[in-house]
Amino acid sequence: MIALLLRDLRLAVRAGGGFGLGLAFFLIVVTLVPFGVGPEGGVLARIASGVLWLGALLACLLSLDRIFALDYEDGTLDLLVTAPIPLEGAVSMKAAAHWITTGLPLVLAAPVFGVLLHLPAPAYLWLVVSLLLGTPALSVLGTFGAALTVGLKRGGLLLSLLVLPLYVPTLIFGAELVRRGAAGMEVRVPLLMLAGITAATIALVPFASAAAIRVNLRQA
Amino acid sequence: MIALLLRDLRLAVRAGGGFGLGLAFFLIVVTLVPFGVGPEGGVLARIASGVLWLGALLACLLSLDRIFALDYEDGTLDLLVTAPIPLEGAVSMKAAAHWITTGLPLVLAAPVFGVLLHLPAPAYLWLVVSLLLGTPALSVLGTFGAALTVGLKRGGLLLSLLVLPLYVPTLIFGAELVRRGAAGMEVRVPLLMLAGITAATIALVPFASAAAIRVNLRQA
Amino acid sequence: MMPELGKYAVTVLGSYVATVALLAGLVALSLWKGAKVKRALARQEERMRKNG
Amino acid sequence: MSIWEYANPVKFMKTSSLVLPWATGLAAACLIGGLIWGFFLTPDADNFGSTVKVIYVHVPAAMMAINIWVMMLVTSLIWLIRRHHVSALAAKAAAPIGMVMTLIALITGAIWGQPMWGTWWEWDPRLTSFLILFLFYLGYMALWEAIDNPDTAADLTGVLCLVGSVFALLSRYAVLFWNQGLHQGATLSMDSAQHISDVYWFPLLLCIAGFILFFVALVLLRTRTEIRLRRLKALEQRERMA
Amino acid sequence: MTMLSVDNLSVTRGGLPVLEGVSFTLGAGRALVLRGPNGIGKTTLLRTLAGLQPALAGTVSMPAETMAYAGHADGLKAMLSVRENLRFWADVYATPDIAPAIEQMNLRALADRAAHSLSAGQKRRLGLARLLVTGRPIWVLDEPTVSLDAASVALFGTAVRAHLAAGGAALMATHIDLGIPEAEVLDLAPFKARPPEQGGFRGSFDEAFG
Amino acid sequence: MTMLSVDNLSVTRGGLPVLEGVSFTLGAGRALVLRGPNGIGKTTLLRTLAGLQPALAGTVSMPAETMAYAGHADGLKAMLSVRENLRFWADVYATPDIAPAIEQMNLRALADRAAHSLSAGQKRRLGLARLLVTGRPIWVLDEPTVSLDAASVALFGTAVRAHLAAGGAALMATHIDLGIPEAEVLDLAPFKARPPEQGGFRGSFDEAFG
Ligand code: HEM
Ligand SMILES: Nc1ncnc2c1ncn2[C@@H]1O[C@H](COP(=O)(O)OP(=O)(O)OP(=O)(O)O)[C@@H](O)[C@H]1O
Ligand SMILES: Nc1ncnc2c1ncn2[C@@H]1O[C@H](COP(=O)(O)OP(=O)(O)OP(=O)(O)O)[C@@H](O)[C@H]1O
Ligand SMILES: [Mg+2]
Ligand SMILES: [Mg+2]
Repeated sequence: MIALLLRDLRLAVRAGGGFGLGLAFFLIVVTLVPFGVGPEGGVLARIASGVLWLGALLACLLSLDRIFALDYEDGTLDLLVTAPIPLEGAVSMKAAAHWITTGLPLVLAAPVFGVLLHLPAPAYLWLVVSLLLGTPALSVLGTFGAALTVGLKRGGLLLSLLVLPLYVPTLIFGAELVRRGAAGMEVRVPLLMLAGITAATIALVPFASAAAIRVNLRQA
Repeated sequence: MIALLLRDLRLAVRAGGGFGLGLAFFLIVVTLVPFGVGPEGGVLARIASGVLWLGALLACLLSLDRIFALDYEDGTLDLLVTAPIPLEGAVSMKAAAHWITTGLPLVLAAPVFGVLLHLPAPAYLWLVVSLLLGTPALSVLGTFGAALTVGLKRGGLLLSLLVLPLYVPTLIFGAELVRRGAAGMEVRVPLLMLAGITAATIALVPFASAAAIRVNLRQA
Repeated sequence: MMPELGKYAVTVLGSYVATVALLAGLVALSLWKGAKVKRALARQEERMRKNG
Repeated sequence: MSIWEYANPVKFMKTSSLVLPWATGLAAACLIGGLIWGFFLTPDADNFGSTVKVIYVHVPAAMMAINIWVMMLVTSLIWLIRRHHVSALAAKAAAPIGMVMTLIALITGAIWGQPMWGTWWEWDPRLTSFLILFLFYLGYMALWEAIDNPDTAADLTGVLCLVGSVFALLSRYAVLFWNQGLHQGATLSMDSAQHISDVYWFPLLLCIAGFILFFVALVLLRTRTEIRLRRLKALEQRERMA
Repeated sequence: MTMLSVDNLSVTRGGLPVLEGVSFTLGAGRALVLRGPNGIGKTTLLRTLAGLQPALAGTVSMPAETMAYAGHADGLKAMLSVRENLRFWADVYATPDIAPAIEQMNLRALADRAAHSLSAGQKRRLGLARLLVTGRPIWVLDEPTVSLDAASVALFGTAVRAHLAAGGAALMATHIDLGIPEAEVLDLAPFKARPPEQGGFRGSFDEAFG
Repeated sequence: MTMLSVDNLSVTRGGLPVLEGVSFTLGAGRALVLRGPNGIGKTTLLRTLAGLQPALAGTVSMPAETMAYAGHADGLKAMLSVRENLRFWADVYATPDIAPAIEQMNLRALADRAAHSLSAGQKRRLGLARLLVTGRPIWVLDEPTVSLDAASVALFGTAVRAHLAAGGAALMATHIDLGIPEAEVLDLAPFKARPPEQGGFRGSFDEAFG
């Protein structure tokens, strides 16, 4: 199973989808926002935490759609299903590889992007904490969406459509955590909710993803 | 060449990437924004036109990456290059099909989404005008990025990295046009610039895209 | 010998340190990669000469 | 003998090995001389205080960031038109240097902005255009990395550089239109009315020369590496075919 | 000794029965070749045996974790080298060594090439080498020699014979000569599913309906 | 009458020469089969003739717009039906009618099925039907009969013979028997590119280097 994780990481690095790209995409989104909403520091500071969370979400999303599709198209998925590792484990490893290549770099780099958006000083810590707790759930939910759409060509947009609503709770509690933290308010509730959602997602969703893949292969 | 346009449209409708999806993605982005930035009407109204433009940009982006990749993988691109239609024309048709399935629905539906974000009343006309003038450029530039990355598996994020900086002028003039129009200011400059950029892009970029595809096929 | 930088010491020193660090890093990386490639090429040419 | 002879890798390797030590030495001399002069031997300015010393790294880096992109555009065109491998490889070798220069301009600018404008970052047109330039460098380098056939990569990055240059220029105008900024105007012009005082001017010139020579030396070194790498790939491939 | 036994199996594709009443057994050291015209259902049958889709009726019995499947697609990662591709599958199947597979499929010269730079036949050879590293006794192969030249077909024949000699078994669908004359042949044409009017199975929806 | 003439052609793959000095001519009504072991460069040669990649040296001459190419991949859209797939290519090549192609490749029963629900051989048959609708006189085919059963190979043979009889020409690479005994055969093995030391071409970068 570790072999699968390593292979996916290696593929990500080789195939022009490595660690740097998620970050670069994030940077671009952060750069584009002021072009859209205007350059005034005040407005930017108000929306900064939301923009950073949305950016993380989109960076996740853009790197998702091929997570199983490639393995499906070249026949690897058929072979993995018949291999002696549980499909649930394989799915979790895929999610882990995705998080390491996109989620983790975002967590580490988010404070730098915060500067560009005039994020208020006390918010930095909470930004990192919320992303660290929340992004694993994004990756796992993303693999679920990818598993559902694996048989479809051009699944990209449909995938977003399926996955984005699932991201709503994570997004709400994540952005709320940053906002409250920055304002010096009580953060226990969003913090616990965020951690809880992520833990439950990691524990349960891979079963759903594996089931979806099995169904998709049945008619291939 | 019209055959190509029709085929692409038909494929878009069949393969779960049709007219509705771009819109639905747009809708989700627009709904997620208040979750991210907080629900105050004042802030939302200020950033509304920017959010709508950014949403259009991202909806474009998400549907782009497979625009040539699918044809490349199943061998259609080889056959198209050897077919009796100029590749530049084929590329333009691809861009047109992309615009019809993503850009055009956004233009038509943008006012509705404007309501959700409390867009000020005088901005609606300008929003539609700016999207109508600007989105074709997004599609054409997108095909250029897709042509560059056609040989790569998982080109998605790299594609965004290449394409988004090219979107900057369109985004700036587009969002600025809406802002100025809404504020009752002079709109001639952004209007002309937007139209000029789009016209020049449509006229010239397909040649670069066709060249990129030929280069990519050379080593396939 | 150190010039008096006043309240802007951090600003000035920070810029110089950042610049020198970035440039030095780039040079080090270039030299390292250069040496590595040079060695690999020498090995390859040697091997090809031996094998014919 | 035509200038294109230097586009032959063998000739290039020979010539560059002769030029490299001189360029390195001169670059070190100018850079160290200029920075020491600027850092230790110039007075504070009225409006900037001691932060004026940042100018000796900030301005040369900013100038190089732009000029290196122009150089990449020229070498890419030479590759696309005349197909001299050295030209494409020089563009590849220059990109990381340009990216680092852009980064230096951004970082020193941000550090400078903190005391001067009271903020680390402002969406001023000059700064914003640099951020966009940085993105173009990133995209260009990422494309080189992603494609493994070297000639294909050279062709595609060449096309990207061409199209990118046009849009980088357009972005500059767009950004200027979008936001009037806080940044210094161009005071480097030869127009004496707005010429900065000679006390700063001469060490700055020396630093600029130093940065240019630094770039020349480093780009030669890196191009040599790229040529070797290209040859290594060709040899490996031939060995496999045999 | 029987390793795989299939009894009265019916398989469906896209909800419709395509083959019905297929029965055979496969013992250690035996090879069975499935033949039949295009579209008769060879691929469908093999996928059912591999557990990728459920059977409509009938039973398949074989010991757990004894089967290795190779379909029309090779399951190669274009960006990984030949060696890395094999290494990955060896890790998944926990086999220690990939060197014998590389030798047997004559891939030594290609071992460090990226899979995307292989010709069609070279890719196929790599796909077959993957089988060797699974270490599984029952091979289920769908058109294994497509794109192979005569020399490679012979190589494949040798590999299969070695596998059989070591007590393995092989089930293969093909249209062309595999170079394994000792294999038994099963023609699937007689098992073509009859329409329901003639007593055939009904499709999954038909059934629920009436 | 000569339709295609190839003179002293050298082709490269990944920057390295793979075949050199290939010459042949193909007249109206003639078929030529290219043979050679896996990886010798058949696909590369055909792609060069099709104009998908530049030649290293030598000349290819044929009238403009006379060639139809079919590679390893069929260029089918999975979501379109058989008829729609053919219709599209007919429109591209401005041929009026797809019915004869459907007949000739025995696709009538499948005409309204989506391409993704075809078996491997059925897909291939559709790929060959595409050739018929191009209306081009010179066919350049890479392993056309892969996955086909005996009946479909015969069908293909008939289609080629009809094409030749109508004054067309065909150039085909294959490892297996195409069922066209009257075709000439060109073995590519002797044209394998020599290393530079023995007077062969140098790769694109070597050349600049030395
Ligand atoms: C991230 C931020 C910044 C960037 C990207 C940037 C960029 C540049 C560029 C491109 C130049 C070269 C101008 C030319 O040669 O025409 C320049 C010059 C200069 N910058 Fe900045 N700058 C930044 C921040 C700052 C800040 C915060 C200050 C000080 C308050 C500053 C002060 C100057 C000065 C004094 C010059 C020389 C002006 C001249 O004579 O041309 N810069 N900067
Ligand atoms: N998704 C699908 N939906 C409906 N029918 C399908 C689907 N996929 C395949 N079929 C049909 O099922 C039948 C069996 O297909 P299968 O791929 O098993 O044939 P095969 O014997 O392997 O043929 P070949 O020799 O061409 O590979 C065929 O008639 C095919 O058209
Ligand atoms: N992208 C590439 N880079 C380097 N070498 C390649 C690349 N693609 C193919 N090759 C090599 O070029 C040679 C010619 O390949 P080609 O596909 O033309 O062979 P082929 O005769 O069609 O073989 P097959 O019968 O297996 O289809 C092979 O040795 C192959 O390994
Ligand atoms: Mg089959
Ligand atoms: Mg081939």
